[in-house]
Amino acid sequence: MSGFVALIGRDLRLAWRSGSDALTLVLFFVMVGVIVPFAVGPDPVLLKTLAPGIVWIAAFLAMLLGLDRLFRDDFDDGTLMAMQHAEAPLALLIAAKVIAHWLLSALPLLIASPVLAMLLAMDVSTFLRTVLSLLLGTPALTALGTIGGAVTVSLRRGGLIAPVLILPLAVPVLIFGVSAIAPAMSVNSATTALLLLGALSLFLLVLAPFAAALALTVSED
Amino acid sequence: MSPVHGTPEDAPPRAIAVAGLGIERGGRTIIADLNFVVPRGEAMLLTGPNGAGKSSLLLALGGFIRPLAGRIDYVGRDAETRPFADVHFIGHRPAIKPRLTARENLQFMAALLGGPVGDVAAALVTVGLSHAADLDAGYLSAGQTRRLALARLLVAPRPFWLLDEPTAALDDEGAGLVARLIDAHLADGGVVIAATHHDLGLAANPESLALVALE
Amino acid sequence: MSVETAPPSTGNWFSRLAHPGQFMVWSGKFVWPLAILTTIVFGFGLWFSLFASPEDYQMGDTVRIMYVHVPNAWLSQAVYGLMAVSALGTLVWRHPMADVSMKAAAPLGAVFTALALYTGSLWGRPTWGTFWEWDGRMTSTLVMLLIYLGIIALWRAFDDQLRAARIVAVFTLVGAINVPIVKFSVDWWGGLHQPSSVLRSGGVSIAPAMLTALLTMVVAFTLLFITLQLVRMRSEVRNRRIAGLKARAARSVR
Amino acid sequence: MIPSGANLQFIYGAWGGVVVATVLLIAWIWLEAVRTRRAVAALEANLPARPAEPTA
Repeated sequence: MSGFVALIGRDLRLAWRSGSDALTLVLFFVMVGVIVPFAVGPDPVLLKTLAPGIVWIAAFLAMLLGLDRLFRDDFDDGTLMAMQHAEAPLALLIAAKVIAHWLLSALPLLIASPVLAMLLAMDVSTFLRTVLSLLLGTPALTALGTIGGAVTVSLRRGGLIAPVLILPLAVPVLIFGVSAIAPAMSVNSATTALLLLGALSLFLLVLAPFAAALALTVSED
Repeated sequence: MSPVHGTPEDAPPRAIAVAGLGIERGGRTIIADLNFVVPRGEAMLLTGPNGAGKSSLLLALGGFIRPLAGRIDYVGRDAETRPFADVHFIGHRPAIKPRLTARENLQFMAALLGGPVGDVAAALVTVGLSHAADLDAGYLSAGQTRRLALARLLVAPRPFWLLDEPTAALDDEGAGLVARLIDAHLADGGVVIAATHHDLGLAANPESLALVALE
Repeated sequence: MSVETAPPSTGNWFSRLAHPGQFMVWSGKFVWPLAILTTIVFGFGLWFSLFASPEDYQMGDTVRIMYVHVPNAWLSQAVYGLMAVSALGTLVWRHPMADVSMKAAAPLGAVFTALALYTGSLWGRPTWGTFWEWDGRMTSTLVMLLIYLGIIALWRAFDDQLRAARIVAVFTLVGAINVPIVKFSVDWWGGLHQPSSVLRSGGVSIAPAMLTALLTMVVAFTLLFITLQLVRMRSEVRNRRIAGLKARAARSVR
Repeated sequence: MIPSGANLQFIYGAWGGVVVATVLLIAWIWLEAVRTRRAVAALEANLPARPAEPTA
């Protein structure tokens, strides 16, 4: 059990010391939001209707971008082998990695989302619903990202393949996430979307550690 | 976790036994029909040219590679420990994070590898890194990083040791440290299998298995 | 690599002057005088901009936001210019202090750019009705902020700050070439969609008293930047000394 | 005269924001200077026997 806590603590401390990973992720998230008006024009009314979709796509891509670094460092410096010989089962350690990854990628995005909301002229109620749906949806993205990261860790050029691999699996998260906010949806279908999103997250959070553990043990050194 | 310090007389049998072991790497069979037993309190040195399969054998013993054929048995492994939670595998990569201090690295390893809470400070003193305990590990030299990796053996006592060239990047004084660590572990009834290019200078002369590069 | 304190014997006075050890000696003498000078000029600046200058005939007192917006907008460009020159210093003239000044300036540039955005959005708020308007100049300031933050992230991504210096210098120069292009295209894009807003056409008629207030504030903020840059550079030199000392501590006899 | 008129809150908002940000910036840089000065002093104080090679 102590390995579980130690792993989360270590990852948070490492991220705090360098700080560049979290900053890069937030910058990417904001930049995706910033470039959309360049493409579709700055008309606030248009931006307002697109805003939930833009925020979700930005969070979606930013989370997938960050997943390659999940196991890459531990694989390269041999910590992964020590983790396979740890006292706690590998799946439990990976659950710790999922939590640490969520704290280091989804949380910074949530904190940065007001910036995007302002840029895209979102009104407060839509913004609050967006934050809620992001809160429920990002765990699913983290879980899928963990599986993607584990599957591609031993690939020399794994960096690009992982997001492409995981994106199709994450489509339901995007669908439920955006429909939970979209103004066009009636109230109860929006809440259903939100509930489904939560269910999806819970399911994937349980599946990911075991799937990723299997992927790591099978990917022979 | 069976205590390592079982008294010799009634000590439970403990050994690493390999029978008919075959390993293939990159499509090539590099080890075929290998048999040996390393009983409690004994060490075995794997020698042979590069590519003879020393590292691959250790990886197979550590459960990282699935052997082509044959069996690897850890005799004396008690039921409730997880399969490899009683094995220390120290390979070429030290598992050290440059941005953590030496102490933080070791504390993480102690928590990860579990077992009775080994004293991190004492381990740092034994491997001669106490003066650098609060420096980022990135400042350590290759030799010092290797010592930090070896310190893991002290903070989480485990009966079976698999060491891949433990004296790499170490000076004579460092090699002496490795010999002392292994001697102490053997005296405690541990089992050590180490791949090495030169004599480790152990007290009891260990068995040695020369792996020959196949075809 | 620890910082030698003995200056190189050869080389013109400029390279001797800029040697880290020598830099620490002469820069120490400048910090407090500069700080006092900055405070004095700010005193005048505040007096002029808040009290001794008239309202704008159109916007009334809202124009006073200009006195904090323009200096920050000017610094957001000027600091990047300094970073570009420092980048040249690092890559071309191998000036020992160039990458120190480049690294020290990045966060300052980011803060001034962010303040330019903040004050700009508040200044535009009465006319636009929202805090953010995709107006050409404001958007290019936003892109500028993203470039600054990107450079800061790049600095922090490296373990070895000395190797980082040359790589960040290359990116800073590439950035310097592209910033005018970005500004032109964003302004052009802004103009495409927008009736010219007050900010853009500079509809503010500058009365003489306003001009003195504005110039004083610009000078005050610039002095503030120079003082902070000097202090940050000194801290950066010390950071390198710390890294050297730690490396020696690790290697020293047990 | 003290600024007045319709958009008072934006004037104070802008100026207030700038003042607060500048004060925070100065404080952060000041703390950074103090921290590094102390660290250098501490490291130089307990620097063990000077190793043979020059401090090049």
